[in-house]
Amino acid sequence: MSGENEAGAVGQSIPRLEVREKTTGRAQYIADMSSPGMLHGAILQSPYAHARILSYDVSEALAMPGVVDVLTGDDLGDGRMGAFIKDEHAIAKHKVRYVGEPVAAVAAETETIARRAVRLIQIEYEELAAVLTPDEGLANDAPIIHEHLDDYIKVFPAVCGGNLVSRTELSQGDLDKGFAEADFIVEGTYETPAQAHLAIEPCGALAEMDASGRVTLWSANQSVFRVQANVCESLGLPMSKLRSLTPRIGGGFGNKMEAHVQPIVVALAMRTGRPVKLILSREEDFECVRARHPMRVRCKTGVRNDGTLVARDVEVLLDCGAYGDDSPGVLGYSLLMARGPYNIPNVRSVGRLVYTNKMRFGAFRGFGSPKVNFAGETQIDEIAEHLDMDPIDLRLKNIVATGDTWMGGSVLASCGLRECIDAAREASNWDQRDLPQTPGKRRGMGVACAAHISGLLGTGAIVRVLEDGSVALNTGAVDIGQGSDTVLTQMCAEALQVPVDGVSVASPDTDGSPYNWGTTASRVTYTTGRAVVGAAAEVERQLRDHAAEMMECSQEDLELRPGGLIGIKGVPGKQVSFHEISLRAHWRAGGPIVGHHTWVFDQPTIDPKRAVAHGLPFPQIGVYSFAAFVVEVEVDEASGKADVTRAWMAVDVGRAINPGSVEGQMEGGFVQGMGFALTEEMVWDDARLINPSLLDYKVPTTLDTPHELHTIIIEAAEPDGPFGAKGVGEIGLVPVPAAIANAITDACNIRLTTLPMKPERVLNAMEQAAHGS
Amino acid sequence: MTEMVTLRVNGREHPCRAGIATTLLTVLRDQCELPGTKRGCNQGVCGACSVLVGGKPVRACLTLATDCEDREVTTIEGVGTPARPNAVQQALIDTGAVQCGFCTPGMVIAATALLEEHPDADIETIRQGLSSNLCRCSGYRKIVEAVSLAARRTAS
Amino acid sequence: MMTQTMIAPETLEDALAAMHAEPGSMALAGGATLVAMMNAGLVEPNSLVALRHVDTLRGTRQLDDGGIELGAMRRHRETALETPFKDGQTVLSYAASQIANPTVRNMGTLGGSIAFNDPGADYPAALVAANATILIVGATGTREVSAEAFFVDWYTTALEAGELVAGVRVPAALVGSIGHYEKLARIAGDFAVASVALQVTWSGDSIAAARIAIGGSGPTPLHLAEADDMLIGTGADSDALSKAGLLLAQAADPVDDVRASADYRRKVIPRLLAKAMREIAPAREAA
Amino acid sequence: MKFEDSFVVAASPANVWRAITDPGVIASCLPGCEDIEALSPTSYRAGIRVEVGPIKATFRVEVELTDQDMPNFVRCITKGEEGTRASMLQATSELTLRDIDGASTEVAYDSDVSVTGRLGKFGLGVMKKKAESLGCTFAENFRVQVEAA
Repeated sequence: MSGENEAGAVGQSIPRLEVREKTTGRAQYIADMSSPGMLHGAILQSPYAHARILSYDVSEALAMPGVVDVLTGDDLGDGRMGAFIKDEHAIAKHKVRYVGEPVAAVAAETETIARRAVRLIQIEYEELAAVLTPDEGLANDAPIIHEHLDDYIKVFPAVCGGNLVSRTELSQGDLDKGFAEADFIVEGTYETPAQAHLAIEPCGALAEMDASGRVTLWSANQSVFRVQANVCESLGLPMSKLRSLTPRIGGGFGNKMEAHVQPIVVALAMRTGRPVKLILSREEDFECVRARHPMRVRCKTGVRNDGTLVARDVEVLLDCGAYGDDSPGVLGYSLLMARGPYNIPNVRSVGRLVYTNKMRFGAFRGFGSPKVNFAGETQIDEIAEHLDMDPIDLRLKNIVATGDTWMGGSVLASCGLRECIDAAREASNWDQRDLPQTPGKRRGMGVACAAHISGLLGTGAIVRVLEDGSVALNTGAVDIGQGSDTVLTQMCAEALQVPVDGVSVASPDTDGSPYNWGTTASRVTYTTGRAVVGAAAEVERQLRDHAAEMMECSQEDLELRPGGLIGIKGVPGKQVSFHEISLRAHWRAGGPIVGHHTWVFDQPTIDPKRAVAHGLPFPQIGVYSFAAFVVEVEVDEASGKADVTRAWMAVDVGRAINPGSVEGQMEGGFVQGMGFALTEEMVWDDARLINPSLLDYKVPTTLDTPHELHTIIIEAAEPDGPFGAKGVGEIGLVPVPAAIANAITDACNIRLTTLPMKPERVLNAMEQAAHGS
Repeated sequence: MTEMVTLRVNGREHPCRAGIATTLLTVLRDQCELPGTKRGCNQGVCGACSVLVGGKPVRACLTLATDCEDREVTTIEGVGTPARPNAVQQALIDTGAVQCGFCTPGMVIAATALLEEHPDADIETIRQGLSSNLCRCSGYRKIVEAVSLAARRTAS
Repeated sequence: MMTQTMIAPETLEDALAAMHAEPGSMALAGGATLVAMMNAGLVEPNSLVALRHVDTLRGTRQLDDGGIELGAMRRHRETALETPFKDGQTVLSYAASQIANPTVRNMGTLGGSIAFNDPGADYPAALVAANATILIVGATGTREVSAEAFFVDWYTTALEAGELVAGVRVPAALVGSIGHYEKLARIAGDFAVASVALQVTWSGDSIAAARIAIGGSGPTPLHLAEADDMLIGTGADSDALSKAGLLLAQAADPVDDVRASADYRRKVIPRLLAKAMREIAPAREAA
Repeated sequence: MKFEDSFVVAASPANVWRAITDPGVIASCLPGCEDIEALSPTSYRAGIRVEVGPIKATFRVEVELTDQDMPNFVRCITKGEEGTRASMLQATSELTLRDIDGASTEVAYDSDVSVTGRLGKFGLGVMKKKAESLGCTFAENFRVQVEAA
């Protein structure tokens, strides 16, 4: 099929649709937008971690020439937003809960004036004792960060109280029996730090109100629909009064999924009646958007002497920060992934999420999984070492396969993990490895496996045939740079056998696009792809109806032909074009051709016959992609600095709709995971984040990144997936810290349990090992 | 206090207002209507604001507008157009090395300057040359390969 | 604040006059450091004196005694690549080639960089190892200060108000001596966690002369003649190296910050010194 | 930022106490202290100039003595800002005086300082070093002044 199709159909590495505008600087991002009469916004951030707001004095700021409006919590109603727990106002109200929290905002004629004016706002605070760690938050006498937590609306059966936001537990089998059957047990405690998303584009928004009082909002986001929901909830606005749109997005990774400054910008636009744009500085973006959760994982695994894993007990403690955001989901997901891709019969994973007076933590590529993966996958290596077994052989002995169940009981309809492991093993020459040895350096190789979901929540697609026979696709899925516009267009083109440039893709718009929960959770290819395929099928049905009438034949005699044609089987010259059909539909019979398909992922996470769940925030989530990574590192003996020199990433994506984009996701995920593993950490001095800048927070450059990044695509087709596809957005990051840690162990005979594995930690461990022996 | 300065950008004269602390980046974006040059960090680290001044790459965020009066400034808008991309841009288009695109203008400027100086740049030279520019999406490999392709194409 | 101006004089005299006329004015060289600090709101100069047109700050002069005089406006890139350096003077080009990244090296200047004395910067230790002197000009004339005396405290130099760095004089290094700059940073282009700058002269199998300076480990580059002496006459064996390294580590006064803890910085000083010696072994064999 | 240090003054606890609660003495010993004014017996207002190379700031602070146990212990809270709230400073400090032999006194101080705003973004490590050196200079000035009295 693909052989005779136009270039660009499914399976082809076509360039991004918007690549020309991006390479030539013409792509428009939120900071590049403007509107006539536009004001500029700026925020004032809280200097306190936890304080009651006693009073505001905005007179001096308002008196400054060029200042049009000052917004504080007093100007807002009681509306609160939150993905799982509605605990957050558009701007701090009554209390501030972290250093850097927006506590007031100004709209002024220029950005410079706005930024000067916020400093003239006087706020009287009563400082309260702060909670800086989850352990402190759980203490009996801890200050309470949200006094009204019990009254907040929650969208899941939250087990909460005090500073405990959520306690979630999953279990299957009999844990005690499992550990009793084990010949030995390994256990450890693992700590991972906050990581900044650091999309190179800082967050921002532009809103304007029309004469009828309706607001149009453009913003850096991962879901125009989540933006609409958050703004309307926090400002008490009917959703019909807000239209949410997106310009090009300069990267997301999770931080643009829920709201950042959009509610503030909408409030300023509504109060002033003028367009308002607010772009955060890099430092503000660091301090008040969101970041990856600091997490502590206790992991205990029971094993038989033949290498069979029989029991695992995992306990996680997650720092929520000041607001719930996506955190209950992150907690639940980390527990769902805690067993790893292994058939361990007796498992319990339990976690607690605790409010602290730090910035809110939220969704970040991997969604909790990279941390439990780091614990679980380094522990597998520890077990292999104990058994004197090859770590890959140990994994192969225990991995899941097609037809097996995931933790909780959902059945794996496709699983290419074994193929991934075999491919990575072969490509890296794992079994005959002969690593180059450089004086002063130690080399090692490590492996880690991972899985990640592709399916959850609701999605739709609308496909229309325009008068000239070209096709218009509208899904509401925001392309944040990962390439979904291109991939969805390829699917649509393939389904209708038209060239890619015969399909236009609409920019998401809450006025005109079908609902899409968001570009997150590696879900767009799978969930939105299914909607596209469904909508295209509906269009094809309508086209066939017309064609049958036009050519006076029966439906069964018709076939879709490449290039936008429907012909009669076996009769080469006998065909009608989409153009002819569409003209007929528009002007004479049947009406314009519009196909749509919406659906919600409805496969239960938990099979009650197999597992028990308490406090789980998502009842329906699943469809797994798999990966096996082999990484080579080189550790400098003088400093303890570890560098990745080569990596092989085998990934089962079901079907690679655009193999080049799959590679892009894997390579980008790898390097972001490498940063998390080796250099990146947000550091607080008491309550204050001390490295909110690119001078102090370091992400890898070209010179810190290996050029030898090999992606190996495995295609274990998912029966329900669009053309067999599954998601690939996050899995490239998930196993990286564990694979690097295992390689460092191989190189230096040390085992690190805390990220990042910075030179200081590596060197200290090397010294300890040297003294110990 | 602001004063009038005339900047020569992409071959055109732009009369602009600039204060002592006004950077070239701000003037390009806000007054010259050239938003292709991006603000990522305003500290000279990320490289998204790279432009050519006198043919050499610099950080527009660390360059004061008033210090550019007699210098030729070239921005991303000046090195190629969607219809006529330069060799680096064409290679990025062809190899799928672009993801979110926010770092891309700076990356194109850095790579264009690099190839100007080292037309036969090998992978290592390119990695060195592009270490000025952060990309959070790609993992760099495809960008480095694209620039290498541009070098090979230019050579042949 | 209302008199903010930028002046771009063409002669050093005019530049100094402008600095003198407007107290609180600052000299603008490449901008890599100063503008970053202005953007962060850390410095707010009343006026700026741009030095770009002052040709006399640009030149490089070979001195009769084998020394080199480098103009303050020399870009890092030039120092890294267009090397007029001989023997151990190359410590400067090694250091320059590791400052930030190619674009910033294309902007930043020697004078601008050292005028700030950032403890993580690369030039200070290299200049001390090269036994360089800093040429300072002011209203009352020119003075020459040794690099060791020039770097005074955290972000503080011997520059008085109204004075400028005119250039740097690098004395001839001993014939056959080797220069090297060993930098440890979290990622490429970051400020140093710690660095070792050195000039070493071998005589057969033993060290005839050595000059070591440690960067990133205190308010100013750390140089101890005693540590240099510990290497002289030895074959740079691990014993001698670790003794000298430990002495330097004990004398270091590094910060505890996001780049590394003070303990770690002290710990790696002897290790970086040993590594630096190992790195120059091939050059030594070639010499 | 937390600081802890101690120094010994060759004077009785009572004399040290008198000096350490005298705004005039504090002002003359504290580097950069430009002026000081007593607002009440337990509160002062002061201007303090801090310089780290080219980075210059003048903080207007108010110091309030919240706990006193003459001549053993004093706790004070310092709050202030510089340049129209470009940076904000807050500190809680405790001084403990310990009689060594009647003629000399050990002064131990323990301070928790937080700076937000523009100076908060400046390297914490160097700021801490600078504050430590200010502490040492203060201690030395204070010792000299009290011992001379």
